[in-house]
Amino acid sequence: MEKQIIELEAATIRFAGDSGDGMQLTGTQFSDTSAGLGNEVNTFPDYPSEIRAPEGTLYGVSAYQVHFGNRKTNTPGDEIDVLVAMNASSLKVNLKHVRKNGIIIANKAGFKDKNLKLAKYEVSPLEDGSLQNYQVFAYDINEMVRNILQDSGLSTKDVDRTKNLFALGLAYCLFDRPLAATEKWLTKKFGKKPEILEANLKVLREGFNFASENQDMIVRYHIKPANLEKGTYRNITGNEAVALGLVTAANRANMPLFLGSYPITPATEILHHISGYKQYGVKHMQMEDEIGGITSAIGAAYGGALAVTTTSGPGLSLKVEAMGLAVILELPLVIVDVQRAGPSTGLPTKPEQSDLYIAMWGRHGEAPMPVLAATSSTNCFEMTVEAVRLALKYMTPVILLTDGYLAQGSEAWKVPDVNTIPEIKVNFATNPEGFAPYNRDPETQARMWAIPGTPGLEHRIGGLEKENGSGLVSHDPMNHQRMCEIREAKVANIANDIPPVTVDGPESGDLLVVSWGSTHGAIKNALYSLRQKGHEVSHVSLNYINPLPRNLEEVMRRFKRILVPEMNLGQLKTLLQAKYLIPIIGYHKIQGNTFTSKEIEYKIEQLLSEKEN
Amino acid sequence: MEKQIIELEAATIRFAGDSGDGMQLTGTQFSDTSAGLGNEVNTFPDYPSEIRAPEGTLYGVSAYQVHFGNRKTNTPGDEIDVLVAMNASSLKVNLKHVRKNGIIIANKAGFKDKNLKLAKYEVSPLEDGSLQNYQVFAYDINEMVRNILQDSGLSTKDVDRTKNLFALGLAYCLFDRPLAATEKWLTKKFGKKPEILEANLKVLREGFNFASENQDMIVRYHIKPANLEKGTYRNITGNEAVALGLVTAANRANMPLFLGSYPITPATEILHHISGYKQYGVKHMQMEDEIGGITSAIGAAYGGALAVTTTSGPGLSLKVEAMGLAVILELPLVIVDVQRAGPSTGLPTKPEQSDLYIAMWGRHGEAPMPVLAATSSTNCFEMTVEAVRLALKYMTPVILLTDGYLAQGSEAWKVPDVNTIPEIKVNFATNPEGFAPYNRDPETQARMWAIPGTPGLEHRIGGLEKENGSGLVSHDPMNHQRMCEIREAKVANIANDIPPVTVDGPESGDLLVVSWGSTHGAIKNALYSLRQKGHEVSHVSLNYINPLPRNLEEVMRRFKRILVPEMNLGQLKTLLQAKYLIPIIGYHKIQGNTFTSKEIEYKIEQLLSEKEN
Amino acid sequence: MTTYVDQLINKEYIDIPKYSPKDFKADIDVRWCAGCGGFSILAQVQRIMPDLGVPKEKISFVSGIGCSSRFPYYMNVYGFHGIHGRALAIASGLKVARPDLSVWVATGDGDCMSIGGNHLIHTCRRNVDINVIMFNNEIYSLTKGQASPLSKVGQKTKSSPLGLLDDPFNPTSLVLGSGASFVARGYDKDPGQLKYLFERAAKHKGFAFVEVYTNCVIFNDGAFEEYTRRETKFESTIMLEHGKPLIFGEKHNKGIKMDGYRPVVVDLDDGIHSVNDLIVHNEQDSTLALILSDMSFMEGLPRPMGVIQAIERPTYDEKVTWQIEHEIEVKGQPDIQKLLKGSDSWEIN
Amino acid sequence: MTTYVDQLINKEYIDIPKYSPKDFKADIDVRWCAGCGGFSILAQVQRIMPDLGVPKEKISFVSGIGCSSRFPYYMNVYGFHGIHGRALAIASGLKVARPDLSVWVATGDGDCMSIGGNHLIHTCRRNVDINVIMFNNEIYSLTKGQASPLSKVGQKTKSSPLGLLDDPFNPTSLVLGSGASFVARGYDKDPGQLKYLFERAAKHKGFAFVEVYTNCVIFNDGAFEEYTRRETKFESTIMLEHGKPLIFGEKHNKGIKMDGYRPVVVDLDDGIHSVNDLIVHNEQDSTLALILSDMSFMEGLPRPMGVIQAIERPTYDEKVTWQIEHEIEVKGQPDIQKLLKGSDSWEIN
Ligand SMILES: Cc1ncc(C[n+]2csc(CCOP(=O)(O)OP(=O)(O)O)c2C)c(N)n1
Ligand SMILES: Cc1ncc(C[n+]2csc(CCOP(=O)(O)OP(=O)(O)O)c2C)c(N)n1
Ligand code: SF4
Ligand code: SF4
Ligand SMILES: [Mg+2]
Ligand SMILES: [Mg+2]
Repeated sequence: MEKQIIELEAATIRFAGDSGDGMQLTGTQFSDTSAGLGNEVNTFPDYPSEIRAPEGTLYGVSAYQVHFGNRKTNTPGDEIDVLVAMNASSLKVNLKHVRKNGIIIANKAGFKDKNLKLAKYEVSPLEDGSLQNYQVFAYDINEMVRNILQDSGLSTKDVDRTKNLFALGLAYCLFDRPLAATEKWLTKKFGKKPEILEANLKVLREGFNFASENQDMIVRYHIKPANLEKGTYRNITGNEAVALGLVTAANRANMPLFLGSYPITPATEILHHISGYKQYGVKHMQMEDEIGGITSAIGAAYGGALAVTTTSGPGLSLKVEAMGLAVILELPLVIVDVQRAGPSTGLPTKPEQSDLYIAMWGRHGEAPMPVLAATSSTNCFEMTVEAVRLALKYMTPVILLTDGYLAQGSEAWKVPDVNTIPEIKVNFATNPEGFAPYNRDPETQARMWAIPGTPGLEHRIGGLEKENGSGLVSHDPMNHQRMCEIREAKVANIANDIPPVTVDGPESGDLLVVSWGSTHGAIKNALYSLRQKGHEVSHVSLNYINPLPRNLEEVMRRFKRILVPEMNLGQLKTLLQAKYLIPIIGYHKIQGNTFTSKEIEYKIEQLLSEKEN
Repeated sequence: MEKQIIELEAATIRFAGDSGDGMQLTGTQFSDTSAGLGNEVNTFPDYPSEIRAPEGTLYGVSAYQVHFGNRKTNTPGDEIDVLVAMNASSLKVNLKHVRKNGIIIANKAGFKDKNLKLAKYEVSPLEDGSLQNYQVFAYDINEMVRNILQDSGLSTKDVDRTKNLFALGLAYCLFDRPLAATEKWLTKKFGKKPEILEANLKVLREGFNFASENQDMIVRYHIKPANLEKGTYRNITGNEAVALGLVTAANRANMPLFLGSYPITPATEILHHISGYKQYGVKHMQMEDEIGGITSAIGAAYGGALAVTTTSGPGLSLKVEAMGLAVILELPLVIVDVQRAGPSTGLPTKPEQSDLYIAMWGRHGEAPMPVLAATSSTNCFEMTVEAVRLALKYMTPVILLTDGYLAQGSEAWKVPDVNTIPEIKVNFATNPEGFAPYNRDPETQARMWAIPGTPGLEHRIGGLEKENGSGLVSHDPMNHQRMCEIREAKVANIANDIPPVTVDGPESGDLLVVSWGSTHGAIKNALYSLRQKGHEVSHVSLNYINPLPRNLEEVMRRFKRILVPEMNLGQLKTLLQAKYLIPIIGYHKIQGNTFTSKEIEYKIEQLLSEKEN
Repeated sequence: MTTYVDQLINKEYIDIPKYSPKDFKADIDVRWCAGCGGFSILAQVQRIMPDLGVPKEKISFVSGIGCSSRFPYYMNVYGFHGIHGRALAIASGLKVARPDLSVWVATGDGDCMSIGGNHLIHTCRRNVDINVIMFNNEIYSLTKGQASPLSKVGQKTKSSPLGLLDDPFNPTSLVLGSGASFVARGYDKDPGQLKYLFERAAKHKGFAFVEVYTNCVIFNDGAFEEYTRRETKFESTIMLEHGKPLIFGEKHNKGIKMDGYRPVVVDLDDGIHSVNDLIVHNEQDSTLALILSDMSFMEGLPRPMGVIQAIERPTYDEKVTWQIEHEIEVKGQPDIQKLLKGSDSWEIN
Repeated sequence: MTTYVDQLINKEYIDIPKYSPKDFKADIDVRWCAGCGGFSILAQVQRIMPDLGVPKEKISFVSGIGCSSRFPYYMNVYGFHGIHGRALAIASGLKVARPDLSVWVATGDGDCMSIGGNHLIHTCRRNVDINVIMFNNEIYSLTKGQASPLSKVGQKTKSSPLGLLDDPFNPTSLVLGSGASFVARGYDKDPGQLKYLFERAAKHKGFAFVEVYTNCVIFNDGAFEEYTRRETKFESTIMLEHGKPLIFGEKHNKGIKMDGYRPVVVDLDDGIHSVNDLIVHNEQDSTLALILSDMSFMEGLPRPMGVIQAIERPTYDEKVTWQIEHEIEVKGQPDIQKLLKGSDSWEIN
């Protein structure tokens, strides 16, 4: 049967089902296969905050979305081209994101009366015509896999568990992808259980075959490989990128790594990864609380380790006092904050960009600190290395902001050659002659770092104000003013050591979009689409928030209007207005999820049209 | 012998000596006597951070300064008219603040070789001519009191201890003040030890007599009573004013008061006072740490108490997480932060205004909170009552900022009639009909307050985002946006419930000084002096920082230039620029002490002359 | 003028409605995993509520964060889902402000003993009259499986994939060492005993701590199997009963006696030992409580279940009330105006 | 490539200089009040330093905030004056990062047991090899006289002017209940014993906790008089010695025996009791340690001084090192490039 092949630049597929339906695994396989074919890939897992929500409920839906294409995908995609819905609740929850005319593959077995009731449907949406704007393919997948495996000897429970692979096979066929990678993965996973392996492979292939022979499903989508640089690639989440960034930076600095941390969603995976790196000499302590996390790290920094603490909002709030200690001690320390929706416990599994205020200003006294932000899951790696570089070079705590969206989403990542990453030089003081712990490097203003074990450099430091140079406790008024100014200038001076911003789009004009952190991707996609429509809009994406890049003000002044979309109520806006006195148009979405490209696009079009009036 | 009487508007005397010399007591007596005469009075104690620093050392100097006059004194005074120096170190440390031609009364017994060495003098300043710009009166007070009390039968130690009273007597004579108040006080204090009482009275009187008969000391200063309103007056420190404000506000709200706290300088006295008020039904818990302090208060607020927590910088940093909880719970809570010099432990006994950032922005997530600031020791009382009013009316945590300078300094205070302080109305929910904990008052947006023990209103609240109205946990995206906006609007809306700013000086013009908190007094005095020189400068003093008074922007726009002097590196400046995009001239003193009036005066003159060029 | 709070505090109840356990069920789905040990605790708490002798509106549950800390949502009384680790401080403030309330805390082993450790030990010491149920599943469940301070050495968890290095607390020793007045232990699979322990905790005037071995089917399934499975539990646990000798074993043929200062197991059938040699449990003996708690973690000795200690002493919250009453008695009714005036005022006329 | 830190960790010392106590005095005035108990502690610490067998640069003192926490400034070794309550967490990170260092913590009763309580109990549990000297003056001194968690019930302090309501901790019970491996108590006025206890703490591999009764002449003068004054100390204290029976009294005529599970005082001259009835101290018996610690706060019983418990078990910091060594042994030398590549990479050509 002849299939109709449609070439696409990019597409988004979402696998959705019950928590127990294996959707995370299915999505990961689809993503890996696509990436292996040379596509650009962005993914996002979306699961309930309950550990195991009751079966079939609306709040128990678990989903995994994959955006893949022959050009930079930037986000996990806002509109779903293909939704795989394993039950009624997963359809209900996700339908609003499916594009008009999009494809819905539904497992009829998940649309029984019980399921409909839990999903709060009166009538089955598969039957009441409400899906007429979509291409719906509904099959009883449970029945199909039972048929396929009727002779397998497996229990019904085991048989039913394979249904996600049937759906995956179907999806592979639809997008014209080979089964090989998943077959290989299954073989590795179930190598020791041949019956299970056999059954899984069979179901996967039958899913593929069913689709290829099916009369209704005549469309096939084809997405060419992206024009990727040669090299080794892997998928990586933001959290893993941070963990790897830390080990890599420690290696480049030739220093031992120490992590003091306490579990908290969505930052915990950094701790998970690091705790497995013992082979790399990495030490970690899961402390009793976040205060212990950061203070143990400060102790380790004092001892000469590359010290790190990782957390999310509530934990960051608890670290505030100790962050001030790190500032006055002028010890290097990296604080990673994976932002989630607040205030307080808020929406703990949802991303937000609302910790900028606390990162900038959340300490008693004058306690300035560099603040960096990662803009994508893979960028987490680079910014982590950068945070380490600045901390060590300037003897200062540094905050790196990521968020739940970057942390748990993944992207294809070109694995860097470690040796191409610049070395980070650390100069420990060793010479007693003229040594004083607060003598400073004339260029960076970094103080000397003398660590216990170094003969002749015994000295005392602490949280009291100290005399510049000697480091002795000092109550001298002018010294305090001077030290406050030095600490501020030291951080401000970093502006000379970071790249100036680059403008994506015309260098001047009517509208400049300034973003920070993870809104990057949605804005990039919006601009792509706007340019195709002939609009010239420019974009600056910030990785550095304190200090701001030195050319930012000048760049901003070249535009008539500045739009700052943020997942908060205007935190970067406050900062930019305070610094540059340039009025900012804020665009504030605080809904526990990121902007869609469409939202940004729409907002910009609105602004452009206002202009025209 | 005829004395030369000089009439003064105001004068400043500073009693300085060793920690053990009783200077705090001496100063307090002088202040009480002056206040009792109807003078305006401001005082400031200045003692070492060590508990008992070694005798005679520079860092062991303890001092007490009294500024008194026939007009509002506003500050403890920046230039010292009369310095009482009980030893060499106390002269060394304080000399720089004595005005040209000022009087120095020195106790020669404190200028022996040992003292000079400890004070790091090569030669005695009493002998090397270095004090020629001052009127120096040096006597061996130790010897004099030994003579006076040679028949008293007291031990030398006890005799020596009276020397501060000799100095006090001298000072009383110099300023033409009666001894009666101090005599009364001594009688009360030593009623049970007649020999000691007798000796003290005798020394006090002999000090007075010595001065009145002394040939050298021919000048007498005379300061008329101020034009004070009729009424009952007392001296009050800022910390006691806060404590009394809390009890008073609880009375006016007809609510039980609960304080959860942890000791920290310079806030601890609030706890000390409150812990003595058991008779007033006040409950307090000294918790294990600051987190316990605030969370116990939140628990008490949940139970229907007027709940308060008090602290200083490091403690505020620790409370950050729980402050966010109070925001999302929308429970009333008063957080008093007595600011001290940071970052970290910093200069723990010195004042600073550097907790504005953390008060405004120091919480993860969007967690807005009203921020108030007291401008003088007595104003602490009013702003405390105001903080309680706003917390209860708007169901919100409120931060009140004072500082170590206001907290420990004292002013004469006209004791208010409790019944003239407006009642604070609190409406607890009692009706189960249609009850939901996040139903809101349409005007204030305050949610309903239903407390345990109320039948039929059983409900659950917590730190997770909740549905507006029902208060049920909600992950709905639009609800989260709405709740964040409501919480922000609720606080912003308070602008309509607070007084607009008033301008001291012309309503428009070249230069407006905007201040917040304790810089108030020095600015007032500077403007007084500038006006006498014919300069027209205006001043706005802020008690409300979040929200800012609704007419502030408009007022600021009526001036060409805005000067904001702050004891930090520009925190209010950041806020004002971010809000109004009006450029601010910052004047930043961060030296562990306040601005002197002279510094402000000089700065303003400089600005005015720049203008003229 | 009495305040509204005073009115609530002093309200007298003539007859409290006859409740059934259902009256304490909140109208909301319980969102724990099927098979979670929490269900058993919830059921027993709901069962004892009707007989507390306390009107429903006077009961408050406070919690921190964790699977276990969702508990208050499931109880149809006043509930406060706090922040991680702070339940006991919140509850302390609540109880001191409102001594009329029956205050309960539901907490996890992480919430209570990791981040909340400081509030725990100080609340024990102060003896604030709060009933604490610690859901011990020896894991952080809500955050999906990291080690808790009660996890076992060597345990592989998400945050200790190569084996946990930390030695765990002995939780009952920790609270006894901190001055807890009532300490007990039960487990999810013995609902009858749980009910008894919760009743005892409720009756105890003062701080009451009940540790409950609570199976987490997802992240630490079977952690307590040895103590809860029919095949092993008789040998691995011992049920404490006040005034009764320490006998255990499926056939009741083993006992615990003191050997010097150490408890040891003896065989009652060995012809040498008899019941008279055995330790007789005494809930009011603080030293014995320490010994029994310490024994919990000793190799070869059974783990004591039941009430380890129950010694009443004045509670913090009642002392606060007494001090206020005493002050008013001694100094008279408060006069705010006098307080404001202070002792060193003067008049300007 | 070995790191600088590795070089320090692995540096071998052929001969350590012969130090005298003076070498450990920092060139700075000690800013405690004349008569402060802290001086005695400082002197004894400086006395034992030369014989630790550790080069000076390998010694680090960490503290929190308080009068006592000024300690590191007075020692001419590496010093870290931290923030209030966090000394043990800072020290834990330091010791784990730098197992080659001799890490000491100087802390007050408030710093250690109030705000620092959580880090204290967890450091005990983990058995990080740190030596802690807790200056117990039963008061907050630096902040001028508020109650600490070790202040006495009824005590009038600045924050309890009407009498303190809180029951105090029994500090040795708290740390024993938390799993401390070495626990001892001494007092400022017995420098000889202090020296011995500090030496023992230094030698103990693992967490060592020494409580020192430290007189604060300003804010709580005489708090420990009963235990330190010549006239009363023999009756009110008992000096523990490993392997020796518990005898005390000016005339050595009183002893402690077990009565059931409780310690009681017996008169050795009563013709009924003899030394053989008495408890024999055993530093390695964890149950006995609990009994002795509990006895400290019992009416009518003398307060034990000396080493209450000294039981070694693997330390946290050495386990961290072992785990790393083991991983390298099993998995080979680290290869960062391999780690970055992960297990599911693909090639684009
Ligand atoms: C300040 C803070 N730190 C960390 C967290 C993340 N967190 C939530 S629950 C939890 C541990 C839960 O363990 P436990 O108390 O044993 O409860 P369980 O889920 O096992 O019942 C953690 C670390 C948080 N919410 N807040
Ligand atoms: C976070 C924080 N809270 C409170 C304080 C104030 N503070 C400093 S020392 C201290 C208590 C000191 O008591 P203790 O530890 O017993 O030491 P001591 O002075 O008695 O030796 C307090 C409450 C602080 N510095 N930081
Ligand atoms: S994850 Fe564990 S503790 Fe949490 S609800 Fe499920 S079974 Fe219970
Ligand atoms: S106040 Fe007390 S503890 Fe502090 S130095 Fe003086 S005597 Fe020592
Ligand atoms: Mg748990
Ligand atoms: Mg103390």
